[in-house]
Amino acid sequence: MKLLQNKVAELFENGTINLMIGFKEALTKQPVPCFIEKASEIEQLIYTKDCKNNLSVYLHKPEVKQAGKIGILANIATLRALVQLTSENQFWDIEKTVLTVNDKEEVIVFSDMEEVEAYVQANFPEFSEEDLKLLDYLESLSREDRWKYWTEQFSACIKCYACRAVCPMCYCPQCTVECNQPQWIKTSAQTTGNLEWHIMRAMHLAGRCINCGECGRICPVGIPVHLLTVKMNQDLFKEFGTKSGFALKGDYALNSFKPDDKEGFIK
Amino acid sequence: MSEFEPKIVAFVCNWCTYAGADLAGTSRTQYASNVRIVRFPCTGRIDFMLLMKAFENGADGVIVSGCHPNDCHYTSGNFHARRRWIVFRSILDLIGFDTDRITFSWVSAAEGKKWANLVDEVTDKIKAKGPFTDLDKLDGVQLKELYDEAITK
Amino acid sequence: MDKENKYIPYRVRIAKKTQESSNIQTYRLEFVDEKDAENFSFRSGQFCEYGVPGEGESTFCIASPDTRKGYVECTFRTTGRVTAALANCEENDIISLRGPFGNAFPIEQWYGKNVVFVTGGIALPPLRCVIDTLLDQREKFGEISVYYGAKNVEELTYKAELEEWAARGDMNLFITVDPGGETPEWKNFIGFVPTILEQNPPKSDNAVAVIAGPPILIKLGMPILAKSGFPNDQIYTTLENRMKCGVGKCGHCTVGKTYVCKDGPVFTYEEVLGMPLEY
Amino acid sequence: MEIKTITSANIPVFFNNLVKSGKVVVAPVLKKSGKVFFESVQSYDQVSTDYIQTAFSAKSVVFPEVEELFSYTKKEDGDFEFRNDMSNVPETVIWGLRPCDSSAFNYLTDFFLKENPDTYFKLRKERTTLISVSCAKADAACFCTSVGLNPGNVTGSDILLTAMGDSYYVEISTEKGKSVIDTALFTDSTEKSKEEFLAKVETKFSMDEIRERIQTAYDSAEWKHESMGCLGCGACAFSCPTCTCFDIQDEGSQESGKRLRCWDACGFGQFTRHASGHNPKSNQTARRRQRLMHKFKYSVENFGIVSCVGCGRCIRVCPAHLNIFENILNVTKA
Repeated sequence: MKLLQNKVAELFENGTINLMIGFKEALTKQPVPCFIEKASEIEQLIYTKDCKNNLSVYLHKPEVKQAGKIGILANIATLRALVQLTSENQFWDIEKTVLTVNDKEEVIVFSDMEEVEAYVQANFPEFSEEDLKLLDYLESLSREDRWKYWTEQFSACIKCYACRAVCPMCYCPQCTVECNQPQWIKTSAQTTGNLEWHIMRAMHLAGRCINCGECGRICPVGIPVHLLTVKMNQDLFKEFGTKSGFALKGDYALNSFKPDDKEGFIK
Repeated sequence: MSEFEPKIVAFVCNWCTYAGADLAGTSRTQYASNVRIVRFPCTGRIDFMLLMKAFENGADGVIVSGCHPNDCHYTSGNFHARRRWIVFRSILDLIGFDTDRITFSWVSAAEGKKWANLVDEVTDKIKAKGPFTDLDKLDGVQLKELYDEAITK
Repeated sequence: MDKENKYIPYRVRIAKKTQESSNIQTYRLEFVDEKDAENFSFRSGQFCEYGVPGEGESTFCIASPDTRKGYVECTFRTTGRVTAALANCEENDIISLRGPFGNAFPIEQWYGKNVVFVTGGIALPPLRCVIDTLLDQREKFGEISVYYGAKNVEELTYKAELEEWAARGDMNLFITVDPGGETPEWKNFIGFVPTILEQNPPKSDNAVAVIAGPPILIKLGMPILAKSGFPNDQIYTTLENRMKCGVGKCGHCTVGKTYVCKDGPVFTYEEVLGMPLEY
Repeated sequence: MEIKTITSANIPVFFNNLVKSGKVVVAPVLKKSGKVFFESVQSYDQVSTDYIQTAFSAKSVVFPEVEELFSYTKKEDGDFEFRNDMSNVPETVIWGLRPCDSSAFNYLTDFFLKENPDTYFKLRKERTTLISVSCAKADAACFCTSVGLNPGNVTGSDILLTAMGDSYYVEISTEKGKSVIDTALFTDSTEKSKEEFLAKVETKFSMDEIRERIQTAYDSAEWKHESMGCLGCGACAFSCPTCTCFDIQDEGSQESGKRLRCWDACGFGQFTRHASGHNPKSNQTARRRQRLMHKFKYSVENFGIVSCVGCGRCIRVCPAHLNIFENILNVTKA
């Protein structure tokens, strides 16, 4: 911890950053995001295996952008998000310094995004086993039971849009759900609209979702919404060999095609 | 009571399938009248939300059709569309939506006969399945219940 | 409003549709149910929720004076889903109306005084209601001055009425368009409303000022009026935040602890100064 | 106030009798996700007893997520017919809400009924009976004692139950409470104090300290830092027992459909946006400030009540774990 704090202190001193986004301890054992604007606050900075939040989402926030030079303490999901977002040209207006702590508890300060890319490719995360187990289970059900499972899940959705808020890939200034001419998605928190909302969100994340699972983890009613995108990521890799958040350059899966893409359902 | 007549919405591209349907018409090919055709510039323009809206507004089945691969008027619209449908279909499948109610097809401007057969086939299939009611009973529950049984340890 | 359930609207028929400009229209609305017409009364400055069932509701001030009974007029610019649906309506169509909501201008307190109106763009309608109320009892007031501006000549609302007012000869009119918005035939002022107001300051003795407009005009205009000698409690404005319910419940229109819909929309500059800058 | 006792063994009997009487009984139920939700239940077996706080409050019983204001049909002559039928709103008992939640109902009642009484809320509230259960446990997010409440306060409840070993201490505050009591099961109370059976909730701050400083807190420079983590979702507002903001939306066609009142949250960027595009609360800092100032200052000015009840839900549910009491302490720092 001391190592990390010293490193960040150094970055503050030599003027590389004037805002550090990291983690601090909180009421529960789950560390929470913290924002360090003064060197005197560095003491609260920690990094553990339980640091789950994908902090890259904050790089879209105007209040954060104002700081100009931003340091970000990234877990692997965050790094992946940073790679994907860079490939989508999202960081043209900020200067950022990326830090991570590796398995050996060494602090790494990346000098550019290429280094991040190399690190991500060397440490590319697998799908979580828990998610895969649940997906397998769902796929073993009959279609009617799957429909029942998901519609009951979505009936609990209250449309708080926390899934959208925590998603680093959901950076559109105006979301489809806010368009009302036409009203694509019903605004009331009722099942049909909820279902459409989650399908729409998954589709708009196709090939872009970096699989951090934040949407499912923070859902206040506990809907495993991330399963939709996990499944999609699996499919995209299987069908087209693409991985999101893997390379700085390259098209995303739905923005590109191969003339010999295979499918078995078009007559 | 009269036989169930399904409502089928067809989203078709302007250059191939629409022309194909036109050909079916001009050559006086008889086919089921259950289909409502919506013409788009290209299959690449057919957003998945349009399909959702069609079902929400009472469609019993949907046909999506456009140019054969390599025939797209805009060179690659149908290739993009194809990838989109692959992903979309798989998500719908995971959710348990009845994907049999959506039929994807390539129908060229010369394939009036294929179009007529396609519509007949889909109409028969949807007739056999009956009206689409999956979305009807979803709304209006006040205190929500989570479905438990599925998440097993 | 006397209805117990404030969410059930009245049904009103569009008796007359006037196209003020390409995207601004004025509707004269008459109640379908005669009982509603009898029960409905309002005062100048109040607003209503106008709606097309299936599309939603929109908030506009009542644009006709409370001295003219039997109908309600509203003027609105087409901007979103609801206003587009309203604009698509034709004469004799029926729409929904809830209201009136909010407080009103204390016009009785202005008897014998000079009244200055400062407004811009689509904010003339809420003041037109007050101006017409005054004109209907012209003898009770001193000088009436109107400073009104819009982006361009096309966007000036109530063009016919502006001409009528000019022809009356008992009003001072300062009509302006933003620089670049004039046409070759334009004879009036060119410049932003606050500039015109500063260059032609109104006399502030025995006078009240009423200002309405986009938030920026209110924010710039009120200090100018105060500087020209109007006491803070003699400068009135009508705020309009986003609103949904109209009865101080939905929370959209709050400015600090104040609900614009039920505590306003009419405020004095003094009251506005006590509020956070959230309008 | 009437005080009685009931044996723990008789609690399920009392509960099941409520169900049998034809009332809808809403009680906390543990879900597989590990969260506890209020839900309509049929028997006491389904009710969770071991929870600190439910994930969501019970406000949806009187102020549902989606309330149908009326339905409309366009007739052939172009005229509309508006229909609003509330007759099927059932008599409901909310069981097991915490004392903080029941006092939230007090605020809701003031808010909805004092000025421009709300027809829908009024009817639902009239048909709702609150049977609260005192807290025996608390966690680090609980702070009811800081806002002038405590784990055993009776405010708002029709009946408050406090578990005392093998019996329950029963405080009946209202006629409505009396009317659901099944006299055979209840005996007059022995004079024990319930205090020792209540959870100890740490006081994070005292309202007395804050009351004065909150007056000028609007201008505090800390707001920006304190709301830096806020991502602008509606989780806090939707889980809050006293948040009342809503949106009105039409669903259906222009021919027929419904006008609905749906929960809305002041944290959403679109919440205050004008049609012109101008947004009076244009950033998350302003929106977060509105939420907190409303709870601790504006509602005191408008209704004389601090509208935060210290249930701690917003802290538990926040994706960024923003902590409301830390925030409020920091912005009122001297």
